[in-house]
Order: sequence, then C-alpha cells, then structure tokens
Amino acid sequence: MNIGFENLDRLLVVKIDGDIDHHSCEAIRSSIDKEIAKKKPKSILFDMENVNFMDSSGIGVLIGRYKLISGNGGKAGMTNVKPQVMRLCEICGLQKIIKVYPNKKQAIASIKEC
Amino acid sequence: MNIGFENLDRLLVVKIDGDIDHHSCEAIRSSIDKEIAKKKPKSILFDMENVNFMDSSGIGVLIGRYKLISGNGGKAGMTNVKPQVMRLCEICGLQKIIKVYPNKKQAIASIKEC
Amino acid sequence: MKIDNEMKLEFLSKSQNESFARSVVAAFVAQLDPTIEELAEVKTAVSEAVTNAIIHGYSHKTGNVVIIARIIGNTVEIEIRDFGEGIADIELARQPLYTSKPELERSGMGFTVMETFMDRVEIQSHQGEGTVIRMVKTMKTA
Amino acid sequence: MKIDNEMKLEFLSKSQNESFARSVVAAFVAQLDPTIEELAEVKTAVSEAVTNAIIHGYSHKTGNVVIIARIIGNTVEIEIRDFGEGIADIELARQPLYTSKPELERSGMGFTVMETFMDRVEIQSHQGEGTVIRMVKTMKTA
Ligand SMILES: Nc1ncnc2c1ncn2[C@@H]1O[C@H](COP(=O)(O)OP(=O)(O)O)[C@@H](O)[C@H]1O
Ligand SMILES: Nc1ncnc2c1ncn2[C@@H]1O[C@H](COP(=O)(O)OP(=O)(O)O)[C@@H](O)[C@H]1O
Repeated sequence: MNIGFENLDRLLVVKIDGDIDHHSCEAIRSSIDKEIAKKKPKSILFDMENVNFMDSSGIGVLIGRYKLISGNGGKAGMTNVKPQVMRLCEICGLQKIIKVYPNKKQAIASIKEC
Repeated sequence: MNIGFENLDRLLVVKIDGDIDHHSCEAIRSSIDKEIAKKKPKSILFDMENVNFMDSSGIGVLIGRYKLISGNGGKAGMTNVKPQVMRLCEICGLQKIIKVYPNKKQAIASIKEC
Repeated sequence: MKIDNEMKLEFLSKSQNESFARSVVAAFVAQLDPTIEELAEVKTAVSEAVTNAIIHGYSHKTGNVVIIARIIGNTVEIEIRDFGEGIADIELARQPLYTSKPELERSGMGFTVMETFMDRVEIQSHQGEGTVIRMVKTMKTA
Repeated sequence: MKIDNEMKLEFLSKSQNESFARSVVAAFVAQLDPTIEELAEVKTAVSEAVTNAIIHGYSHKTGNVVIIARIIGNTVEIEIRDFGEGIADIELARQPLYTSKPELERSGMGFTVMETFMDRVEIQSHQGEGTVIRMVKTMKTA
C-alpha cells in the first residue's frame, strides 16, 4: 500500500495504490489527515486508478475524509474508479456524497469551478 | 493448462501452458502420448516459456517422454526454461538427460543435426 | 447434495490476515471458473465478515477465526466463525448504516454488502460465545 | 520464540487442491516479503509434501490433509500432515530417486527437492496412522 499526493492550488489529489480494507485503512487515514493538516486544501480528489479491491472499511475512510473537507466548505470527488470498486460504492450510496468523474482532468476542472 | 503441438519434419515441439504438478500431469502425459502415437516423431522439444511452476511430478513426466523417444533412437530437448523451473531441473539432474537450449531456434537446429 | 470439495482455514484475528483470508477463499472458489465480477463479490463479502470477526468479535483481544468453504456443483457455501463477543441484536446489526463502532469510522454497511453480493446470508450469534456467518452463492457461469 | 502469525488449513486429498494449497501457503508467507526465488522454493516444497500426502498417504481413498504454518520473525515453519498409510522406512524414502510408485512415473525426488529448498525438513510417520512433514525456512530478506 502506497499513497501519493499532488497539491494543485487548494485541491489535494490523493492517489492510493493497493487494496483498501480495514488493515490498510489506518495507514491511509493517518497519511491523508497529516497531508490535510499540513497543506490545508479546500477540496479533495481520490484517484482510484490503482485500487483493485475495496470493502466497506474503505467507504468509512472516504466518508470520513469527505466530512473533514466539506466541514470547511470544500468538495470531494473520485476518479478512475474500477468497475468492482464502483459496484461497492453504488451499494453504499457513496457516489451520492462523493461525486465520481470519468477522468482526472474533468474532475479537476469541475471541482475547481466550485 | 493447455498444450500446443507443432510438427517440424520428425521433431515434435510441445508447448505447455500453465503449472506442471501432479494434478495437471495426467492430462499433459496423455495428450503428449496421443500426439506421439499419431505423428511418430523421432525427437521431442519441450518449449517451457509458459510454465511458471513445476514440481518433481513434472520431472517424472518429462523423463517418461524422454524414455519413449530415446527408446526409438530420438533426442529430447527443452527450451525457454524459467529460472525457478531451471533450479528444479538442476536439483533433479534433468539437464543431464534432457538438454536445455537457450532458445527455440538453436534447439531445433541442434536437435535436427543429430 | 454431494460435496465436491471442502476446505477449512483457521487464522489469528490480526488485520494483516484480512487480505490473506479473502485470497484463500478466492483461490478455492477459482475452481468454479467464476467471472471476475463474481470472484470480486465473494472476496468482498468474505472481507466484510472476516473484518467484523476481527474488530467486533475480538475487539480487544486476539482469537481464532475459522472459515469453512464447500463446493457443491456450481454453488459455494462459506461459513465464517469467531468465538468472540457475539451480537446482542441481530436485527439491528443487519440494518444498513448501523454500526456499534462509529468512532472507528465504520460505515455500518458490512451486512448490506454481504447480502447484496451473495445469494443468501445467515447470521447465528450468542453473546459471549461468538458469531457464525453462513453465505451461499451460485455461480452463473459454466 | 514468539509466534507472530499462524494459520491452519484443512482440505480434501483431491489433486485439484495441490495448486490451491501452495497458493495459500504462498499468500501467507508473502507477509515476510520473500524474494521471488524464496517464494518459489516454499511453493515447490509445499507442493511436493501435499502431493505425497495425496498419492502416497491416501493412495486409494480421499482423506484430510492439514497444513499449519507459523511465522516467527523472518522464519516460516510449515507442517503438512496426513492420516494415511504412513511410511514404512523413512531412511529409504528420503533417498534420492527412491519411489514406491514407479508405475506412476514418480521421480523419487520429492524429499530431495524439499530438503534443497527448505533449511530443515523433518519426517515423522507411523504405518497406518499417517505422516507429518515439518519444514523450516528463514527468509534472507528484510
Ligand atoms: N462477528 C461479529 N461479532 C460481534 N459483533 C458483530 C460481528 N459482526 C457484526 N457485528 C455487529 O454488527 C454491526 C453491523 O456490522 P456491519 O454491517 O458489518 O457494519 P460495521 O462493521 O461497519 O460496523 C457491527 O457494528 C457490530 O456491532
Ligand atoms: N505422505 C506420505 N505417506 C506415505 N508415504 C510417503 C509419503 N510421502 C512420501 N512417502 C514415501 O516416500 C517415497 C519417496 O517420496 P518422494 O521423494 O517424494 O518421491 P515420489 O513422490 O516421487 O515417490 C514415496 O515413494 C513414498 O513411498
């Protein structure tokens, strides 16, 4: 499991590499929260290109970060979501809370507009 | 598990696809023996490019085919052997019985010369 | 109902075993030639049940988790068992969004995911004794 | 000698479970970050012992095979057990090229392979009761 960050103005792009489950959640959560505390982004975009597996523990982490960001008036988005992961998000209604974009470019443009 | 055959004059090239263990051996053995009975090749070459795993059950099958072929004065060779599979062959001394060639072209040229 | 194949896996309730457990079940179910989607569904359901055993069943200690999987024709039956705290109110636990551990950022969607991805999910639990989740899924392929 | 992780797998002595068994052990050992070579060695040794349990231990029937694996530091201990025929002469069985089933085109190299790929191999066996193979390997990495 590996996490990459990219700061574009006040948009934090988080690229997660590997399975998101209860075991990897701790590290993902603390790493993202540290970056948020440091860079104080307005909005957040999760790039899910390298996530081949996620279960409901992952839903908890994504919603948790959404709450942090939206509490300060920011937006949260996801992009490059694999079909299997997308099905899980749909079952959990996540896409009603965190908008899903077909690619990173569109996601960035759309989130920055807000 | 999948086996492909190529008949070059009287050289039978056998390309095995998948793990060679006790479970897959039965099918590999009977499929090769059927081809040998049908085409009556003089010599045999095992192309191991797509074999990522082999255990000593595979050694038994290869030696068995070697015996069939050499009993009629033919030669047996192997090529494109993966490092892990090669280590097993070395431990079992297989390369002293079935010659290992660096590539298919050299193998064919060398076996046909005999 | 002839059992065509069967396996039993026991492991410690450590979180690094979550990915191990779902890989094992996936490797076992692979013999049914499932689609990628079906395999992902089974893996996710197993991951949910195993995670629950670890964090809810054995919240403050390490114990054994047992998985039994059986193949009967095109169907796989999976049983996931812990000997932990047990569930006080199964009806409530099954509700979407209900979680007893919101402080851990649990989504409360574990049972809903299992029920969506598997054909049948049964819960048996006794407080102080542990929990058994039984899940069944028939592959559409083959 | 603190055990860091432990698992137990039981399965039927069917030949399709050979690849399943070695995948399970490989997935478990993966937590030690072995090299590709080390992982291949463990997989091959497990495949040898499991195949022996299936064809020699339970030659004419179906029984249970049990694998226990333990991780202690950088070391993995693997135990492979059957409740089958047992080995009459362990000394003889360990000889390279010795096989009791030449008619099945066995190479008689199973134990030699296990001994080469693992750091230590112990055989315990009683006729009519079964066989236990204990293998230990320390990963050089990490
Ligand atoms: N194995 C278990 N042992 C004890 N309690 C459990 C177990 N599995 C589930 N539960 C209870 O059921 C609730 C709902 O589970 P679930 O839908 O998976 O949501 P979550 O895991 O996100 O809390 C849990 O919060 C817990 O109280
Ligand atoms: N689990 C077992 N149960 C009974 N006999 C066994 C078992 N494992 C090995 N043996 C005996 O030891 C012999 C040597 O084993 P091995 O070196 O693996 O060669 P092979 O499997 O090719 O015969 C076998 O032929 C068999 O007689």
